[in-house]
Order: sequence, then structure tokens, then C-alpha cells
Amino acid sequence: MIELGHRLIEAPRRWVVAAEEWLLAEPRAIHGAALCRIGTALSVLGLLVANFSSRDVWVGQASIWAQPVRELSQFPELALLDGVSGDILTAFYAVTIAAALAMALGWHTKAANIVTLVGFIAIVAQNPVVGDEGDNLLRITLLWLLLMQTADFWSLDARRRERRVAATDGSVSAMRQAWDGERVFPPWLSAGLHHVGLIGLITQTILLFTAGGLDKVSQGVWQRGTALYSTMQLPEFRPYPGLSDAVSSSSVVLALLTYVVLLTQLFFGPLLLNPITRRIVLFLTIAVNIVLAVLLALPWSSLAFIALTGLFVSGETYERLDEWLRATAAPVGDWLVLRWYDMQDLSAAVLDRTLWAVVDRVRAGASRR
Amino acid sequence: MPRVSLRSLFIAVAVIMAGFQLVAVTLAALPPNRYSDAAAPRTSYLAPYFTQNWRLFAPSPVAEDREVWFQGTYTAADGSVKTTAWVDWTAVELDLVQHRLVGGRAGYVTSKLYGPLGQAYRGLGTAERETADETPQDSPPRWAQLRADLLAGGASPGRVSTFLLYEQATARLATDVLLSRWPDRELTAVRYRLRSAPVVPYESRSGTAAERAASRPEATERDSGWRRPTPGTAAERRTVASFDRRHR
Amino acid sequence: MSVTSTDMPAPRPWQRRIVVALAVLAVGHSVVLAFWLSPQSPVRQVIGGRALATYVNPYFEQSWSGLAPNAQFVDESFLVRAQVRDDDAGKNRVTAWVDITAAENDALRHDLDPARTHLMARKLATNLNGAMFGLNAKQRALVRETYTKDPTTLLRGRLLAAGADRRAAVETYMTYDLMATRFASMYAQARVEGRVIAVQYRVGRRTVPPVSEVATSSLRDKDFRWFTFGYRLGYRASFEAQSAFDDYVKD
Amino acid sequence: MIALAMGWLTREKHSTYGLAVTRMILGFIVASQLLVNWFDRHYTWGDGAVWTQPVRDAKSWPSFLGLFEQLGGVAFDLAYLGTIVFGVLLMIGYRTRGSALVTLFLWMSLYVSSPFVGSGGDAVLRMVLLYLCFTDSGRRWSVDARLGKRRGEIRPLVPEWASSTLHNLATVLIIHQVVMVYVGSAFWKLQSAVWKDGTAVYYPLQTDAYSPWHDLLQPVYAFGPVISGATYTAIVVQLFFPLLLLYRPSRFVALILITGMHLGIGIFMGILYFSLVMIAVDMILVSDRSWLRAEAWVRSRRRVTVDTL
Repeated sequence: MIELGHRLIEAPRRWVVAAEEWLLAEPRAIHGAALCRIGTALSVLGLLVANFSSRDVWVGQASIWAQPVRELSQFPELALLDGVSGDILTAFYAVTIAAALAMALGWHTKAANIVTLVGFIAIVAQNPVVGDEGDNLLRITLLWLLLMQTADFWSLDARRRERRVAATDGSVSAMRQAWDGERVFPPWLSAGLHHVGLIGLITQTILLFTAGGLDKVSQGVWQRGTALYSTMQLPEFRPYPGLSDAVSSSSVVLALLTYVVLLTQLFFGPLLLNPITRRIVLFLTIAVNIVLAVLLALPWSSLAFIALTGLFVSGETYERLDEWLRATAAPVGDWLVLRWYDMQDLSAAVLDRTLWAVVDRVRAGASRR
Repeated sequence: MPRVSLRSLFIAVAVIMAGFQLVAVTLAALPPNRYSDAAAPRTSYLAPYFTQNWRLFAPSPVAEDREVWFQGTYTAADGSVKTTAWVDWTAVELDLVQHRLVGGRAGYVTSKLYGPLGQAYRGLGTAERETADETPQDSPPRWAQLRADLLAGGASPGRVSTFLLYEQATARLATDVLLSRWPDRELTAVRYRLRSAPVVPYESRSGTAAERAASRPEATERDSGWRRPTPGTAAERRTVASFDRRHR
Repeated sequence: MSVTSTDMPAPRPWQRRIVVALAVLAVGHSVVLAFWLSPQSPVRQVIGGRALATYVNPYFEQSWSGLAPNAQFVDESFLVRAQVRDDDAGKNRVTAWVDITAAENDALRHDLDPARTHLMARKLATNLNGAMFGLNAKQRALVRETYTKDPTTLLRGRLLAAGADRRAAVETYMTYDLMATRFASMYAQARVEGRVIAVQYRVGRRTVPPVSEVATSSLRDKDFRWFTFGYRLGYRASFEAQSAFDDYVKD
Repeated sequence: MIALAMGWLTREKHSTYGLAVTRMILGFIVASQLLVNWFDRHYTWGDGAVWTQPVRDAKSWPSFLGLFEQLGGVAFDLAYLGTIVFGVLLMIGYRTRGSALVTLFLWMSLYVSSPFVGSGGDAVLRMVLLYLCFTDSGRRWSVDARLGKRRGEIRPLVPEWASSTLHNLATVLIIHQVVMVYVGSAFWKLQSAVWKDGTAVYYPLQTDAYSPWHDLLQPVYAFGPVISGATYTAIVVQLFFPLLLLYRPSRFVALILITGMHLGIGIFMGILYFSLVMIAVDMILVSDRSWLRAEAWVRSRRRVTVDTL
């Protein structure tokens, strides 16, 4: 009994120590964080590029009609684009696109992340009427990613860092380091912040899937397995009417899709507990999002969800994937480079026979005169 | 083709049967959906032994006190026709539930009788319900007569049969109970009352006992038509009477 | 690879404590979000919905109750017509009804990556329909009346008088009334010669037939149920705004 | 993959300790429940339940279960006592398979004799008890096991692989059944507004039939957070129950929560036997390793007590 009491008192202390160890260890899930950064940035990029040509009506001067709801919004970033001219909007929009691209490539990642976040909020919050839940998700992900080390893999920053470590002793000013997307904080703080961000983003993800799943399961249509039928009938969710009708005409496909969506959202959190079910649920979540991206024309929010899912894949899986990709991509790359040389030779030959021949003849004629 | 051994055949059959049972139970246990509806003919073998009904206070938890009361008509010594007082049989049974860690099984008989009794009644059409309600107090019809009267209006025989099952059982319990209270009275008719008293609304839960009692919505009652007294065997009546004595 | 060196000095106690404190904050934040996302419940009442809202808004504002894909049943339609002043002829005329959602739907077909502008009229219609559900019968009759001479602030007052218990619904309605008026005016102006002086919009609503009827009927066989709002005084956008809108409509 | 599954199915019997605990609790439930109802046995199932005849005749139970319907008076009492005895035999695990079968037969005969005293707990009990007849639930912690140790192994009637297959399949069906009870019930709950707004538990706790202590505990039942905490815990634990089993630590948490929930329901709603049935079946989900550790712990305790004495 005394022993038990002692253990009960000791337990919380042990937990705190274990938590400290966990938080201050080498950053975890850096592959997942990198993939999440790339996916999220591409999602922002895709959304902005898709709406670039109609930006004036969406969020620019011609969106004056949406002013009444815009005024209800509390984002301070809105002031950046308050009543600006079309040219300033275009410039701002272009900068945000560039920042999202830089973030995807991992070029000055942290700075790009900040600019993307601010630009994204400032643009998207201008017109809440046509906003969707993907906007909230992207904003929150971008926020948490700020705390995390997202540029350790698959980034230009990581490449440059490798080169610099090889070339010099790596001593440059803190400002320069910050601009280059390197760690300016001492290791304990960057590792700690990374893990805090990881906790925040992971719980956010689990919360959102669970909340979405709970809402679905409480609706009869989802329990009956027919929920997606009516959605696929609506004009805004059927980019390819033939495809939608084909899917909804087969009650097996419809049931499968409906139940997979329902169960992967509802049970997302607990299914992560076991390594086997984790693989299953992550695979299904990604697969379902790809299907829905096409079926319901939701490419960018689907990508944002897939990016989050990537956070839960283990580092080993990513390393294997990376190796496989490199091995598969190498021949393709070699082939492309060779074709590139062929193309250059061919164009040179063509030019020799056409343009340069003409030029030569003209020059020769001119000199003869 | 490899030879199928008895062993693998046995295992295969066992696995297939278990797998079939597993799927059938899954379909039957979840709330009805179009897939379980489609499979219903193949899962019907589950009833009654494997009937899956796990609603457990859902979707709507029980939110009222359900009571069954009994009343009888008898001929007094002076020849006049009188009615007995109402007997609240649920209150008697609740003695087995209140303040007992392990309630007696018999504490829930009327609470379980209440539901099907009402359902069978609601299964009848308006005209049939009137027929069933307005049986004469001085000479209640025989069961065969009541059945004929109900069918005369064109009601579905299945529904009428179900209704009569519960009416007969309840009339018999009513007779036993009334005879237990007043053994020497000559019963000429019996009837039951279903009383539903909604609980204190959630919003009023924090009031004083008096306030809470006042906030309870009004109870609804339905009195059945008069039925012919159907006394059980002597042993049955003795048992009901002894139960009544101990828990009254 | 990560450049974090393995000879990292062991963190000091205060450094450990800071990180643990931050982690506790993150976990606490998630708990708050869990309450924010949970349905209206006594627990939430105890904590206070308003307090939660001020914490969560705007950066962590979220609702996943309709997390995609969700079951949607309603197809909306948004039509506009306008009273146009032809200054040369000095006469007023009324245009035909223009179905904006039909144009949007055409733009959405075969587009995997639709621009958000193709959803504007539909979303306005959705929200107007939703706002109308919040109003009572008397109020719904009031919004059919014309406000071309009087400002719509008068309409707000009348709506409130007809049902003071529905203040929030009235505010929502007025917000969307204003937006729909502006949008309809700009749209009409982009399509007509002359000056738009008043606009009228009407919103249709139809429901997807149940899946059990898939063989016999589809959404396209259903008729819209229409609700026509009263005329509103036309909105005049700035020259730049209107010309940007013109470009969009003409494309 | 298939070889692995075959090995799992035929080579050894799984969850034997958990099943032993389930067996003991189920036997205890049958025996003790009949004892508790001793004084009202005739009204509940015997002579005093004959009024239910029209209804029970309409149910589709097979006629061989008509034992108790045909008995009255002393004969009824003897059969009743017999059921108690077989319940005890099942509990202690004497001739386990036979006792399980006879207990099941007697219990079902009693059950069908009155259609108005059954509950959801009886339904789970009858299904699990039937599956239990296919398992080797007497292998551990039973009189049979002790006798077997003394007597030595007897050549089994059925080959080991066959009895293992039946044992393991039946165990899977038992676990599946209990999981479906939880998930099915959670899905029903989620369709209801009062469950979603966190007040559902309040209502039964206000009725006479499902709240034996409501006059004493009214202040607790009037406290919103208690009600909504209980409501949401019930939904979440039931809905996520099967998945929380996937991972050892969360399985531990799930079993503690669900057992606590059952005890709470059983005591505060007066349906303790229903709860006991569910707890009995949940015990299969505790791993053999944990049961062995518990056994070792109990033994060491006992030794310490003996030593100090």
C-alpha cells in the first residue's frame, strides 16, 4: 500500500521528465514536416494561381459588394489591401504567389512562410462569401508550421546548408542565418518549438477529422451510406457530370466511398494508435482525398488535407520513398538531360540551315554591294 | 488440384460460418441503412436468439414515468353496479426497484408491458380504436366477439391479433390483481389505464422539490375499454396476491 | 540531413521548464479548441461561448461540421433584373431576368480547378435562403416590398418591429440584402446600356430527390421554388470597380 | 499470410484466462440473480406469470425451452434450484462444457417463460453463453483444471486443432458481439439531439423505473457538468471502443472507462446485472499476460499475508 502510494506520487514527476526528454530530443517527424510544408505551400499556390485572373472581382476593387461581411472579419491583415488600386493588388498577389513558391521549394523557408501566411490571410479574408473550410485549415497549418523545422529535407535551404557546411566553418551573422531559413535559436529552443508546433498541429488535425466525422455520423444519410449521392447531383460539385453519374449509379461504389469517408474521418484519431491501422487510415485518407479532388472539384483543399496527413507518416517510410523516388527518377533525369542535349543539337542544326543561313546570305549580299 | 483434407474442410466451413455470422450481426446491430435492409432476408435467421437491439436509451432516452393501473366493475351486495378504486400496479412493482442495489426482475413487468400495449393499440385504425374503447361496461364482449367487431371494420387481421394478445394478457393480470385486493367481489368487467408522466424538464432541474413538481408537464392517460374478467388459475392468483401483499 | 550536432549541450533546467510550459500551452489550446468544436452543451455553457469565441477568433476560427465532402441537398439559383434609365431617350425600362447561376454553372463544367468567382451568386443565394429561414412569415412578407425611394435602414426597422426576438436573423438578412443588391447592381450594369437605377433579385431553391428515386428522377427534373425580393435602389460602384466587374462579366 | 492466420486459428487457444473470468462472472450472474429473485420467483417466472401466456405463445421460441412454463409449485422450485446449482458449477468450472450447456438450457427455459422480465443484458448473456459452449473456458482457473492436473492428461475426444479452431472462432464472435453492442448503441445515440447536446443521461435518472436513488441524489443529477460529462463519456467510449483496443495503453484506458461506465449505469440506474454481463465479456479483452501478472500479484500478496500471520 505504501509502495503504491509512493508510486502514485512519483508518477507525475516521471511523466514530466519523460515529457521534457520528448520535447528536447532531436526533432521528430522532420520528413513529415517538410512534406506538410510543401503540400501546404502548393495548396496556397494553386489556389492563388487559379484565381489570379479573376482577382479583381474576387478580392479586389470589384469585390466592393462583399464589403458588409468583410467588415465583420477581425483579421488585422485585411488592412493591407484596404481600398488599394488594382496594380497594388496585383503586386501584392504576385509577391504572395512568389512566397508560396519559395516556401514549396524551401528557399528562405521561414521568411517565405511568414510572407505566405500574411499574404494568404490578407487576400482570402477579403471575400468570406466564397471562402471555405480549406482556408481555415491552410491558415492554421501555416501558423503552426512557423514554429516547426520544415526545411530539413527536400528544400533548397538544406542543400545550401550542406554546401556551406562543406565549404566553410559555417559562421555567419544571425540575420543572415535567419534569412537563409536556418536555425537562429539555440538547439534546445528550436527542438522545443518544433515539438510544440508538432503537438499543436497534430491535435488540430485529429480534432478536425473527429469533429467532422462526429457531425457526419449523426446524420441519417451518412449512416445509411448515401450521403454523397445528393452532393454529386449539385452543379457546383460535378465538374464531370458523366463521372459523377457513373459513381452514384453504382450503389456499391457509392456506399464504399461514403463509408470510407465517414469511417476515416470519425476514427482517424484512434486508428493512428496502431502501426498497421495507422498505415491503413493514412492511405485511405490520402486516396479518398485524391478521389474527391477530382470528383467534387476540390483540388486545393484536398491537397491541404493530404499535406496534413503526411505529418503522420514515419521518417523511415519517407526515407524509403525518397530512395525509391531517386532511384526511379535518376534514369528519367538522365534521359531528359540527354534529350535536352539532342534538342540543343537539333535546334542548332535547324538554325544553321535556316536563320543563320539567311543572315549569312543577307550579310554577304550587303558586303558585296 | 491438391487433395482437400478433412481438416482443411472443417476449418474452412467453420471460418465461413463464423464469418457469415459476423457480417450478419454487424448489419443487424447498426441502425438500419439501405445495405442492412437489402441483406435483411439473409440475416433474418438471427431472430429471436441473436436479435440485435442495442438502442440502450437511444435515440430518445426514456423521459417519463410509465404506469399501468387497473380498475374493475362489480355487483355490490345490494345489487347495484359499482367500480373499484384504481390500483396502481406499477407502484407496487417499484418496491422492488427503489433503494435497492440489485432490483428484482419483477420490478419492470409493467414498464415492459407498457410499450407493446400502446404500440398494438396505435397499430389499429381510428374506427377500430373506437370499437376497442367503447365496449359496454355492463356486458363486455367475449374475445371472439371483440375480434369479429374489430375485423368488421376491415382492419388487418395481424394487427388485430397482436392487439388482442396484449389485451388478453393484461386483462388477466388485471383480474388477478383486483381479485387479490378484493377477493370476495364478483367482478363483471375490468380495464387498464396507461399513464405517462413526463419528468421534470431539464431547464427546471435546479428548483426546489415543489418547483420541480410544478414544472412537470401534465401526465397523459389512456383508459382501455371494458374487458371481460379473465381470472387465472388458483395458483396464479395466489402468487399475484402474495406478491401484492409483500410489496404493496 | 539535419545539421543539429550530436554534441548539443544538455539543456538547463530553466530551458527545460520553458519548453514544457510552451507544450502545456499548446495542449491547453487544443483543449479549448475541443470545447469550441463540441456541440452546444452544458459544459460549454459553463465555460462561456463568448469567452471561447474571443479566444478562437480570428486566427483559430474553424468549424468542421461540414468537413468536405458533406451531404448537401439544395441547389440554388440567383436571378437578377434591373430598371434601367436610358438617359438619351429619357425613359425607364425593365430588363429581362438574367440567370447568373446558370452562367456560373456553365463555367464550372469540366473545370477541375474552378475559380471562386464562379461561386459568388450561388453563395449569395445560399446565404439569402438561410437568412430567410431565420425570419418569420410577417418578416418574409416585408422583404418583398420595394425600397427604391426609402433607404433599407427603414426595412431593418420594420423587420425588427415585426419580430424583435429575431434580431440576429434580421442583421444577417440585412447584410446579405445589401451584398446581393450591390452584386446584382454591378452585374446588371455590366450587361446593359444605360444607367441601372433599381434592381430586383430572386432566389430559387430545389432539393435533390432521394437516392431511392435515382432511376426515375434527378435534380434536373425538379422545379425551383422561387422567392422574389422587392426592388432595391441600385448601387453605383466606382468607375474602376465597375470596369473590373465588366471585364469579368463579359469574359 | 494465410499460413499465419491458420496457425493463429488452429495451433493454440487464445484468451483462455479472460474467458475463464467471463465464465466465472456469467455463472455468478445466473446463480446470484436467481437467489436475489428467490422470494418473487413465482410471480416473475412461475405460476404468477401464466397471465403472459398469449404473448409468450406468440413468440417464436422453440418448444423444447418450455420446461419452466410447464412446471408449477415444488417442481418449479426444484428446477429453479437446479439452475442455481448449474450456475455455480459453471462458475467454479466443474465439467465446464456440460455445465455451460445445461446452464444455458435452464436459463433460456426460465427466460422464455415470461416475456416481460427480459432485458438487453439477458440477450447478451444468452448469445455469449452459447458461444462460450464452443470455447475451452474451463481450461484455466477451474475445478476441471485442478482435477486434470491431479489426474493427468486424458486423450481428448476431438482433435486439438478442431477444438482450437472452434475456441478461437467463438472467441472472435464473442468479442465482435460486444463491440457491436457498443458501436451500434453509439450510432443510435448520435442520431439524437438530446445525446448530442449532452443532456440525455438526465432523463432516465428522473424516472422511477430507472433511478433507484433519485430522491437522494437529486442535487447531483441537477448539476449540468456531471450530466453532460456522463453523456459524452458514454458516446465517446462506446463509439471509439473497438479502436482503442488496438493499442495497449489505450486499451487499458478504454477498459477502465467502460467498466466504470457500466458500474455507474448499473448502480445509479438500477440495472446492475446488465452491467455485470457487459463487464464479464469485456474481461476477455484483458490479455493473458495481464491476467497472469494479476495472478502472480495475488499469490505474492497471499504469501505475504500467510507469512505475517
